[in-house]
Amino acid sequence: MNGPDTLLRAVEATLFAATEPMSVEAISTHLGGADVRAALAELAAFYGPRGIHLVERGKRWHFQTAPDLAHLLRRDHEVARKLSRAATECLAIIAYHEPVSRAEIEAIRGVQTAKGTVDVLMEAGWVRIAGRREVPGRPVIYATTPAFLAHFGLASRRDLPGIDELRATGLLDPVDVAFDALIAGGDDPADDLSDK
Amino acid sequence: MNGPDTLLRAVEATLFAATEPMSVEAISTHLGGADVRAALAELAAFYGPRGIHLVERGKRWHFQTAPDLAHLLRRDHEVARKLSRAATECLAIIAYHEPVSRAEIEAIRGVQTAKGTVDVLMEAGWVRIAGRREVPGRPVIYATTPAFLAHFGLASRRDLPGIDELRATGLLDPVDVAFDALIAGGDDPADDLSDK
Amino acid sequence: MSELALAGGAAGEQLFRQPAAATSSLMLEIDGWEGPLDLLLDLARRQKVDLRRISILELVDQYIAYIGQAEALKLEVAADYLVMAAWLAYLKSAMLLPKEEQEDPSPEELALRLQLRLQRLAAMREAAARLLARDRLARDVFCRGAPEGLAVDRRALWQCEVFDLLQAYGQVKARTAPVVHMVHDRKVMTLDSALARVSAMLGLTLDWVELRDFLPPLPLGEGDWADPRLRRSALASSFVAALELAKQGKAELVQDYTFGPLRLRRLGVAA
Repeated sequence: MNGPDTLLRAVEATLFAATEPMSVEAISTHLGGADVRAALAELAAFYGPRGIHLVERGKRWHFQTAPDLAHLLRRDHEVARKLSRAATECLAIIAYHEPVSRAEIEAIRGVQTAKGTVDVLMEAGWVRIAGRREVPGRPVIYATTPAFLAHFGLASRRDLPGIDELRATGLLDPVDVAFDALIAGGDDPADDLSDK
Repeated sequence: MNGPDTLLRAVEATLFAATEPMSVEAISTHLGGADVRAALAELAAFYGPRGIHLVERGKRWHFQTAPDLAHLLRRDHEVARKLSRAATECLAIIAYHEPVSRAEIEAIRGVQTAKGTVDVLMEAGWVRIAGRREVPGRPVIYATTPAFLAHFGLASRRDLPGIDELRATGLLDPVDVAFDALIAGGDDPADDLSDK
Repeated sequence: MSELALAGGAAGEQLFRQPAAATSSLMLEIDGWEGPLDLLLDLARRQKVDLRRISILELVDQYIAYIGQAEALKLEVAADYLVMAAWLAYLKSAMLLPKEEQEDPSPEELALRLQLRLQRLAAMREAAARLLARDRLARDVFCRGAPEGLAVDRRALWQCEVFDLLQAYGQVKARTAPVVHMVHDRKVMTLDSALARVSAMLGLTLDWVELRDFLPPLPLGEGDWADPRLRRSALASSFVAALELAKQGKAELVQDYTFGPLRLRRLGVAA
């Protein structure tokens, strides 16, 4: 077996040394404009069976340890601070509905959300302000960050657990929309629901 | 080829995630007392041709990027920049009069010279501190470097044309000075003022 | 219904086991629910059926019973919970009415909306749980412990050619060279000497003499007087001397036409 070529080694070393996940563009820039896509794919495949994996999270690449070795590594690493239930729900609502305003989060949770709850998520680097909704009051809307995807091991939001199913069953639609859809369906709502 | 075995993968992941180089004993303890020597040797050999190396330093093991790729970690991004007029004058004065203090440079230039101007010349590697003048205040004196001679293709400072030669080429002609000042178009305000 | 009501009751009994500390523990428990919808969802889950098939009537009974118990202990129950209890009581009564007497929006619609809300909250709660169960960075998978880091040093590559250097030095020298205005020592005929010469010559003759004739004749003007610049100076000085003599009344001047020859003679001869 020949050794890996120079570009492959360079991409490997660059990502290995990087303190943050890197986009394809950033890697390429760092390596003088080389096309690194093929090298990334080759490296990801190469490391597939190893103790270290090369993964893509939100269009950014980084090395991380293989998930199945978690039990060996966890002990000497500080366990991430436990999120409150409110924060967890908030995070899930933002991730599955983004971009979403605080009022929309509250409509789903049926309870006021303390300002600190979203702040905790922003502080963790998982949630960012994604602008304002162009409706009266111009509320701030929130979305997730690449760091969120990286933390939860998601290549993109499409990988959110069960998101396709939730979308298909209309569970990501607001109650009004879902209600109107049911009524428009003309069937007995209960039947319609129970078909699932 | 089968994938690497679990112990190998575990050692690989452990060293990857470690914040410090680890001794054989520490790795072994971490992995429930397994004998990791063979795994370390195998990993070191495996990574030999790659962009990452597993190395032993002072009986402790750690991953590092391949030494031949070290230039990738710290890249010099060189931006070509034209030396300012003030700096060029400064450099010329140092070359013709070395060693000179900043006060002497100012006296010759007839203009105040910012500290940064000399710093730029030192950064460029053309000027060095050549000691201190043994006068009150003991000012730092500056001289040119071998890199200066090399850059300007001079065998020695004696190759610099003398005043008479400069006059012969018209470089001392005040008309030229006035014209150049016009062309320079306020490149260096201090210089422009001094031309008045 | 009874079984489900018991389930709710059991939870209540657990809570109220220690009456002394009841105040704080109940509030704590109410706080434990993230609002009335959360409590409703919890009660609905105890029906142990699909959320789409839950009995809203049973749910309403359980909720009202739960809040009733809390109130029975004379504890403050958060307003949100009481508002929800009142709304559910209204919903229940409306649902028990014959269909034709129902108001708009119909209780079925309200019940369906409540059901849809519970489904959405449940879906998000489940999604959150699945999210948190993933292999999380820094908990299950780890980045490199001690990355070398990538750094880009921006270094200026200064450009300067020999010509720039020499030109700069030339400019410094030219700029700072002392500026001296040299006034050449020029031969002139002073006004005093012109005055003396013209006065002396006027004394020799009574005739009109042209101004130019007062100048030293060229043959005599060997050397310095051959200098045309000195001659012009002498002419100018002689003219001023003539004016001065005329002013003093010692001479008179005539010029027959513009730019014509200027003639001069001693005054007092005619007189």
